[in-house]
Amino acid sequence: MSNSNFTRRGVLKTGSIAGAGLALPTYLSAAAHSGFTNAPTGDTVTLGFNVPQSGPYADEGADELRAFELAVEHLNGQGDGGMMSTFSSKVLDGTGIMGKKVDFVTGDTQTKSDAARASAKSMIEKDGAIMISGGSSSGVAVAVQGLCQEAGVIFMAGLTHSNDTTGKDKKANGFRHFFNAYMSAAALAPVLEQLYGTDRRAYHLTADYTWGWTQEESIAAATEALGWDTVEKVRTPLAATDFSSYIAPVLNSGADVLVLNHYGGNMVNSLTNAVQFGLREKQANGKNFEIVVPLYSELMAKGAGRNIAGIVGSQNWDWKLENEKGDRYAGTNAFVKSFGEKYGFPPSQAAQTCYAQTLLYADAVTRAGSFNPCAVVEALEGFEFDGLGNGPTLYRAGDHQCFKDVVVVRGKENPENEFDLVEIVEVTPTEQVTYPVDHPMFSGGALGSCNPGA
Amino acid sequence: MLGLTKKDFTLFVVVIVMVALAPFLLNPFPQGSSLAQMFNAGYPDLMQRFVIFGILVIGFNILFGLTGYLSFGHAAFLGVGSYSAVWMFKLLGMNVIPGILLSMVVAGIFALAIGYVSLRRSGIYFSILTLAFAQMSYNLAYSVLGNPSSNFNLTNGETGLQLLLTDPRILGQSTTPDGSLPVTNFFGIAMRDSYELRLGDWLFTFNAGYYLCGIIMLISFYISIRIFRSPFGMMLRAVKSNQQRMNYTGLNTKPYTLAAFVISGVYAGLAGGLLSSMDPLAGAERMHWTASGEIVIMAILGGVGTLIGPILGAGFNEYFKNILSKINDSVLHQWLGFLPDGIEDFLVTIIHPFVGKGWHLTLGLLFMIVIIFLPGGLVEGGKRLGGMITGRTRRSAKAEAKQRNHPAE
Amino acid sequence: MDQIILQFLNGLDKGSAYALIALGLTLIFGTLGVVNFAHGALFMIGAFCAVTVQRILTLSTVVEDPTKTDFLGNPAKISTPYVESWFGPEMGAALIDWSVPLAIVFAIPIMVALGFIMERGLIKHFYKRPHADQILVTFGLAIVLQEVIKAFYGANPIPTGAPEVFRGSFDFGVLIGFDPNAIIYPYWRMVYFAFAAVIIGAVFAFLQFTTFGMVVRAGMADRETVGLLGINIDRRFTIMFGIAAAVAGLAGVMYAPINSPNYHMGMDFLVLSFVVVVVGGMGSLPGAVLAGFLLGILEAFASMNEVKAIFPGIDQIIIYVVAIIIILTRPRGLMGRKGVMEE
Amino acid sequence: MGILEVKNVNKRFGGLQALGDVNLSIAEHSVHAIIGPNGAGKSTLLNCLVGKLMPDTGSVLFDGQSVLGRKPYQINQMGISRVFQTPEIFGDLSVLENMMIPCFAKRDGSFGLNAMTNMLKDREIVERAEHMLEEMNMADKRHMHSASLSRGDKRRLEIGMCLSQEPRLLLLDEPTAGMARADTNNTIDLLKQIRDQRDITIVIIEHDMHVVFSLAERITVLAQGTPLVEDTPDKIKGHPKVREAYLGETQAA
Repeated sequence: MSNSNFTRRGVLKTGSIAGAGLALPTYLSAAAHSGFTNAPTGDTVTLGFNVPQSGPYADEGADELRAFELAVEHLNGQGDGGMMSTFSSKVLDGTGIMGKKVDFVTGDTQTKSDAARASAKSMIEKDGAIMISGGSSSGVAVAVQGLCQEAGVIFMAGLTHSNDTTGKDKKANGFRHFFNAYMSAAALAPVLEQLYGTDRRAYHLTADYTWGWTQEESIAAATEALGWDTVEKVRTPLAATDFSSYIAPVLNSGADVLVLNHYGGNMVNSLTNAVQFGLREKQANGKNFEIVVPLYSELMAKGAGRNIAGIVGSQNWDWKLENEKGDRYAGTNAFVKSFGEKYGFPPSQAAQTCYAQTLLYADAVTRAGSFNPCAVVEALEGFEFDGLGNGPTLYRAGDHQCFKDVVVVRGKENPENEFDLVEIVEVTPTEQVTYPVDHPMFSGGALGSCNPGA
Repeated sequence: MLGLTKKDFTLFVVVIVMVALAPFLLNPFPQGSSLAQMFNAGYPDLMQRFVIFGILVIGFNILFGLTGYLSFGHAAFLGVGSYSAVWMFKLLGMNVIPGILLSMVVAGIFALAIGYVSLRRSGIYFSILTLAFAQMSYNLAYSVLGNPSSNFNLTNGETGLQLLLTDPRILGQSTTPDGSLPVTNFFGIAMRDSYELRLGDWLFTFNAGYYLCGIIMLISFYISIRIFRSPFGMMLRAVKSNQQRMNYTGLNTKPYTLAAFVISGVYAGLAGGLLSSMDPLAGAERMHWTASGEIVIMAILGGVGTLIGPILGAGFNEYFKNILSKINDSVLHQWLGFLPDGIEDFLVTIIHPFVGKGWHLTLGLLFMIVIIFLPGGLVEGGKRLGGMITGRTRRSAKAEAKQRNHPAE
Repeated sequence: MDQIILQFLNGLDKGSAYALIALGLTLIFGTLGVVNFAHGALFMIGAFCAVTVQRILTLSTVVEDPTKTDFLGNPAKISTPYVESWFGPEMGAALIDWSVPLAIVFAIPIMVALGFIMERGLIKHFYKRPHADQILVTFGLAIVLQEVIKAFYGANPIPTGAPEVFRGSFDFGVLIGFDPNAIIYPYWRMVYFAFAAVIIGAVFAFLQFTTFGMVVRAGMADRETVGLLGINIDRRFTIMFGIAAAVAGLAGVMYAPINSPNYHMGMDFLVLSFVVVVVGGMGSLPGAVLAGFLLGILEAFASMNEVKAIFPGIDQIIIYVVAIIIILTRPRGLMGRKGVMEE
Repeated sequence: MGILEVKNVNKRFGGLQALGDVNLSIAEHSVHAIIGPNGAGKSTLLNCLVGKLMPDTGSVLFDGQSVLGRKPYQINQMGISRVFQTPEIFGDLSVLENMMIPCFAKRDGSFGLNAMTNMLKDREIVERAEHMLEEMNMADKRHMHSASLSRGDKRRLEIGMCLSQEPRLLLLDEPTAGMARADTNNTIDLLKQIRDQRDITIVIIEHDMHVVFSLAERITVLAQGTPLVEDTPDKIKGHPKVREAYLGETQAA
């Protein structure tokens, strides 16, 4: 671990100017650089990885950070190259990005919009980061995306699932690889129909904030399209830790499915409470009572322990994908191998999305031949690629959202080990989860034009 | 001078010089050096935070330091101020002045209402009342008042209130000609404009927004000195000292405490307005009780009831918060690279839990150390240090510390 | 009607947790005059005692199983808990199943010791310091404690199940003439309520009927006088701190199956429990218990759809609204004494 | 018509009749002492005069105006100052600041948002406070932290603070309680000096008969919440009922 690959971009930049002597006043804004914010001038380029390091999502953030470090290693030609070898675009050659060695800085979002923006700002202003990535909440993603748009750097979103990130809050400088609530709903609907039929009555418990609302809206719309009734939509406070008073009335409400639009600690607690109340063993309307958690991560499954068994949800990616569903999902095993060998356990979907985003950025820069955000945006818009573990994928130009297959999973009844908590039920193909750019759930915003800063 | 005593004036000048030269003082290491990466704090965002939180704590100190009323919900005013300013940028235009003014007015009205109710009780009952009001504001801002799909989206919930290309901005433009959001400015000077100065290996950044905040902070600081030295300030200290005697001396304590509460609320609103002016997004988290707690921490860290304490406390807290959280293992390896590999790895393992994701731990330990060993906060630490240098005995410094309720420098 | 009974039960359960934490806080405040912001952290550490006992019981021997492979293609590892190899699979599995109740035995000495260390090492230096300093130093301690836990156990919640026999729920409704499934209640929550009642009862009985308790009560009322009688009140107060820590810790141990423990659960409870203590009246033990149950029940009622339809978002703020109303109408909370913490 | 007229004041606490039909008339420029055994209602009566307690029935007129229903600070502004049993001063403030506060209260009223002037530049107030300190023989202690004063000095300071407001009525609640003999004598001298030099009415509640008889011009004896007798000190000394109810006990003890 003593390989210090750390040379600040400033060293050479300064060195070259130091000869000129003293005071060389310039406005940071204008053309002193190549016309865009933080243009790398030395032989390194700095990326900013802004992940939750404290607070409830710290473990997820740690996994994202591992993926980022791995991606940087691979870009710089160390390690086994991971998904670079399976990636359909072949311009990355392990010499950094366009010959510049990749450096990175890290920061803590604390899963708070304010703190995340402050952290991203310091990366941009102090460390000269030219791209910001990471995060594990939609509020943070939207806030940081807005900042990057204003500052003129690229934002490659990490884990953010709200429709708004590429919907009403989309930005020209921001890109999302992760899927969203609409896609979750569209992917889940056929599976739910197949598993639970078309005559169901759903009761929604929804975390009372932006992401919860968009997911509730998406799932309710998708299940109602199947013919399900929505009995009730109940909002629960974000700060709630004990959901008993929300869970208790469910069974007597006439519902036979409980949809938990909760994430993180909220989901772990509400699911635990629901199982405690014995909902899964009950009968309602002559059917088995079921619980659905539209989005959950490996870490949440771990937190919920055996309560997750049999619970259906959706994921952006799963580490078993290539083994079970064939080489349409090539790249998965390569990534799992290099991640697993370095850290000793398989990567989470958050790690995969962060790794892919870093590679996609590096690739776009290389293809564009410039670090200029506008060139990068152009290179990413409408980019079709494969081999990053999700199958053929499109970065749609209209909203900077990736379109790819969505994995529907179910908690395993008897997990063999602590990494093997979910099983893949189905992979819903891209076509079924694609929606028009102007879909009502995504309307209300505009990409605007790319901002190179300067 | 300026209506200040010589001692106060000297202090004020020192603070002016510090604020003016902060871009130099906070960047002691040459750019690109390994120490610079972490310890240099002279970049716009952090410098702005230093002075903005300085304002916030200066205001809090007028309430807590002088009257002894411990508000545990002061972050609510910061949040309210932030939202007000962003609304001004959305509706009116991007000049920061209307935003800042509105944030002060709205925070003042909030403080008047909350203070009027809360000041009916004292001690911990007062603290819990303010806490309750602030938590209510936070919870409502996060959920009910921030639903984008409702007609009454005041706060935009989790994401925070942000500028949109579709905002009216009746006195300005909704979008710039190239299709982006306009930036906050002070009569044409963009808040994010900076002037960079290179001196050899050193790079110094002079940011317009920082200097605006700095000037406002100096004005706030000046007003706070005047308040401390005024009859009003003395009355506030008298409230803290003996309310019974106040009442039987023909003085009505309620308007005094309420005035102090409103003044400190306006300060907090101003700080919120400035935060939004520097970065036009207002998140609900800045109203959370931990944010209020942080204000208390900064005040006590610096030295309650002292003039300079709030600035020191705010600086200390913000600095360590920002610096510690950004140190990761590769940075540590870089610092310790000169050591033999074994020792280097060992030291990195030791330090690792205290930096990066462990920054809370270090900050918690620092709080404890300061509170345990410096009951008067950093100001007392400075005095003891000064005492040691000038050869005064520690005892006299301690004796002085006992009187720390006096407004000291 | 069934909804009301149901939410009343929920409220009792929420209230048990609030009351237990508030009881410990009040013990510390009433005896030592210290506002202990680290009390939530003690609750959290209690919950992690349960986690730790579960971890210890599931410590395993690891052998490689060549017939299976793990995710990297290496031979899979089969782990067998030591307790299963020592006590046989059935007994071992039972021990693991009962790890939470077992943890009580371990938690008591650990929490008492932790309480002693905290009081002797830190808190006692703060008796004469302003309340704000006490709050700050204990708040710092709370951060340190939770970060230490985070460093060892991570930020993710750790599932800690109740014994098999207490899983699932009981149908109360049928018992009192409602439709099936109208009023269901999990067994473990009933256990928790009963446990809380026993602890609260034990603390009151201890203070009421033992000489030690009498001295402590006298000390709570008038510390100086009792000190003048030549009774070493300090040592007794140290012990009270240990007891308060144990109460918080036990509340945490038993809470672990209700919600998977995580490192910040103490902070989640901290503000609420302070509101409870103040609503109950600073320094009043019955007040703390009463307020704990009152707020728990009101919180449960506020989360009913019927109530939320009238007051949107009321469940977000009910605790604070009630706290404000009570503090304004009853200046010293429900049962507070005059002059305590009013300066 | 006295400066303070107490008419038919009754006050009950639960089942206890603390004050029963108290009638009292304090003549202007007199020193009037109220004495009585413990629990006689002296403090309750005093608290009714200054607005801390509200009598159940009856009236309290100061200079013809009712004080009932007014807050303590309003009553003080009418011209009534109170000295407490244990000196109530602003312990965190310096002696000079302590003295300045009543001067501000006298000049600026019960509230002034006088936040931008330097208090030490307010010549009028500072001079007045300094003058008062000199009168109290405390000028050399003006920069001391008032909490560190001796008990006797605290008492002097408190009295000085009250006097600096130029009250028309000064209420003293056991001003020498807990004092050493020397301090008590000093306080008596101080009060005598005030009585002789100032245009003021003094009401003193006192246990110490030495103090009462050295100062008072009239004495009211209170027992079980009711005035037993009111007269001049000489008459009181010889009054059989008083001896029986009160003084006898004291002498025996």
